[in-house]
Amino acid sequence: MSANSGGSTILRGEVIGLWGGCVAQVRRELKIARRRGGDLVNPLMFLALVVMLFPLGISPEPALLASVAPGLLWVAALLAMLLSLDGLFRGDYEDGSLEQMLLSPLPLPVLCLAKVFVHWLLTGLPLALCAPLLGVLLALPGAGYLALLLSLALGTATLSLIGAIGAALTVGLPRGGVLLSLLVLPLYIPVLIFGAGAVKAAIEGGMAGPALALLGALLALAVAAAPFAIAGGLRISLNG
Amino acid sequence: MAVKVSLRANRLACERDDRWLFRSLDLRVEDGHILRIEGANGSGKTTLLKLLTGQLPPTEGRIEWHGEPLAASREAFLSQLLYVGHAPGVSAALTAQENLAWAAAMAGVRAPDLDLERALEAVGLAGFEDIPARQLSAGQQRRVALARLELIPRPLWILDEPFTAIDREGVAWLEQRLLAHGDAGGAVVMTTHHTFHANGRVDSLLLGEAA
Amino acid sequence: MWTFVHKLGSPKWSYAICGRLQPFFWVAALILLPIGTVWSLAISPPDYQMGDSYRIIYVHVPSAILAQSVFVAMALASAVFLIWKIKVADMAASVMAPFGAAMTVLGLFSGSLWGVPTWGTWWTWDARLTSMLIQLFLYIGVIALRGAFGRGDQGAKAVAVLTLVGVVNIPIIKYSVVWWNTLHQPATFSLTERPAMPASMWMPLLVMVLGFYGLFIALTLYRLRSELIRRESRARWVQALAD
Amino acid sequence: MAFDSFAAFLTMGGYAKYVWPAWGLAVLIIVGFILWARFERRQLMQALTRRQRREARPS
Repeated sequence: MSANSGGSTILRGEVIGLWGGCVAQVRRELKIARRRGGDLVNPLMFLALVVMLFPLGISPEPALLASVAPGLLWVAALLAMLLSLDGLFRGDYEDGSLEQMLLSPLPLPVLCLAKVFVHWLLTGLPLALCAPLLGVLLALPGAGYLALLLSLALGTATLSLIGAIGAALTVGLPRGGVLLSLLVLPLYIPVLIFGAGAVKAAIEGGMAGPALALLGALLALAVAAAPFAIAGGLRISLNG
Repeated sequence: MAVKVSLRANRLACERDDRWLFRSLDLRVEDGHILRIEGANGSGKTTLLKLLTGQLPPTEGRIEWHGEPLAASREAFLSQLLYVGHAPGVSAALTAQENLAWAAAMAGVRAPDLDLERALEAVGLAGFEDIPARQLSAGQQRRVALARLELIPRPLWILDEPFTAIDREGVAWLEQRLLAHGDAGGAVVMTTHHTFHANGRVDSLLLGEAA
Repeated sequence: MWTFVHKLGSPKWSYAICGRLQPFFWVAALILLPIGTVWSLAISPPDYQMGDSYRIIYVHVPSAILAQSVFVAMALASAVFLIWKIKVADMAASVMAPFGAAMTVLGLFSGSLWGVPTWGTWWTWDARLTSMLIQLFLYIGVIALRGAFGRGDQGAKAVAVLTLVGVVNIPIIKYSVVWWNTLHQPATFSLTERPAMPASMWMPLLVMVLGFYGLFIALTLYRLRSELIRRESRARWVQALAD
Repeated sequence: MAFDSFAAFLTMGGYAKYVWPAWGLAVLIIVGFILWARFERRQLMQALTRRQRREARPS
């Protein structure tokens, strides 16, 4: 080790500001996800497997499958989101990175929002993009595809935000996984209702617009309020 | 020269889970101070650091940063603070350099690659820039965390057990680094059982006498 | 004002206040509930449409109202705890949760029983029953989270945040369930959304609702005192109680 | 009075098997909570006095 005995530091301390902090946070999360790899594929595999189970468990009859497809795809995507949540803060909690985030002069809710954004980008968005493919397996009528894609893209963002609250509250608990589902699933119900409702409405020749607008409203509310609850949850989990 | 560090705690008391960890604790940290907090396990060392970094509100008493209550000057305080915790804050999936770059960003300062390399070199990790942290030993991960001391300019350092997991050479370096920081007008607060060679330079605070 | 809030927050004072208020609510509950019971079961006239089966609403409606009120009360206590760091508020919230959950179960059970003669089925996905089922899971979540953390300040804060998140979500859940319900089965015949009741029917209902509230408050005060004893068991005033 | 006889009261106009269980659970919950609260208090006080006796006697 070389002795920098002058007591001075290398950097002069040029401030990067909030946006720079967010960009750094997003880039870090993307890098970690890329190195781990599995995080990106696992929810998609889960979705595909669950969707495959239903025709085997219920009936392969197209008419029947078509009638349950919107709800089925939505429930499966919701569960896939839920599964991916458990690890959202766990790694950062264990290695002490979360502590550094808490002690950053940058506002914690915004840093959390950046983290949740990456979670959605790598989990929710791929699910939304793949769900139409699986819709083919379930004989989803043609009018439903666009609504399915849009409702999932909007809805999974809300799911990420709400789920992150639960993940933040349970990150310090030894077996938080099951508890996390118990806390989060009741809060997911409105998103499920409006999401599946949008697809159903589109299939039945109605307008998917109102349901999508409601999903958008939920997302707006979640973006405005959830980061503060997530930040509060993390502070409690770390500091008691 | 303006005073850089002025952290005062008056009649501090902390109650956790219906148990008093300490009561009426007075403490002053100013430019050039190096303060070592000692105490048995469970005497509230880490909790005291959480109070001093503004993570937990004290049950009684007040903490002031430049005469203002800590809670009111949060952002100003945190932009003068460098904290290295018990866990190093080094992500296993990232390389040494990426970890350090992120730490600088969280501190809110810009860090060019060249400076990151120089900081890693200063903690003896030259050539390890692109090695993922999971392949580094515990001591090397610790050094990645301590490279923040070299890199990020902050007058107040608060360190939780900084001497754990590093070898003898690292301990000597860290001791020098802490003293140099104090001589340059910075301040250090740390929990440790390590005894300094230049012991006269270091103030000590013993927790848990009452218990 | 400030000193008053903190005085109220002091365990010893809270214990005394709860003790002084308690008898009024016990008396109210123990007078109102028997009167309400006799009135609603035996005196009020049978419904022209549903006959005597409608007497279930004298259990169903109070429990449904309590199921919601208790959660709101828990959320208020949680907010007080988080903002002013008054531990008594958290104790109150912790003591209320099981009663709220029990009221939700009672609401579900009575609603389900009422469904058999009315809809011919034990369970129907009617908007009120569905959101009550969700409410039950919210209660279970709160109780489970507290159980997972054990006693301690950390768990108390986590539960308070969850309760507040839950209470923000309850109206959204309700609205979404009603929206979903009208989408799937328009115009169901609901237990409580009925044309105006005559006074002979709603008066005993009012008595029952007030009786349930009285019981809830009395029980909360009583159990809050127990909780105070438990958490402050080292304090001198608690030691004096045992003598 | 809505009923002519006690027997009529018990049959609840044919709805006995729906009305009585609902009320039964209500009574069960109310009485159960009161008894539980009292039991809990008694346990606490017992533990308290036991500890006092334990700590009063230096062993």
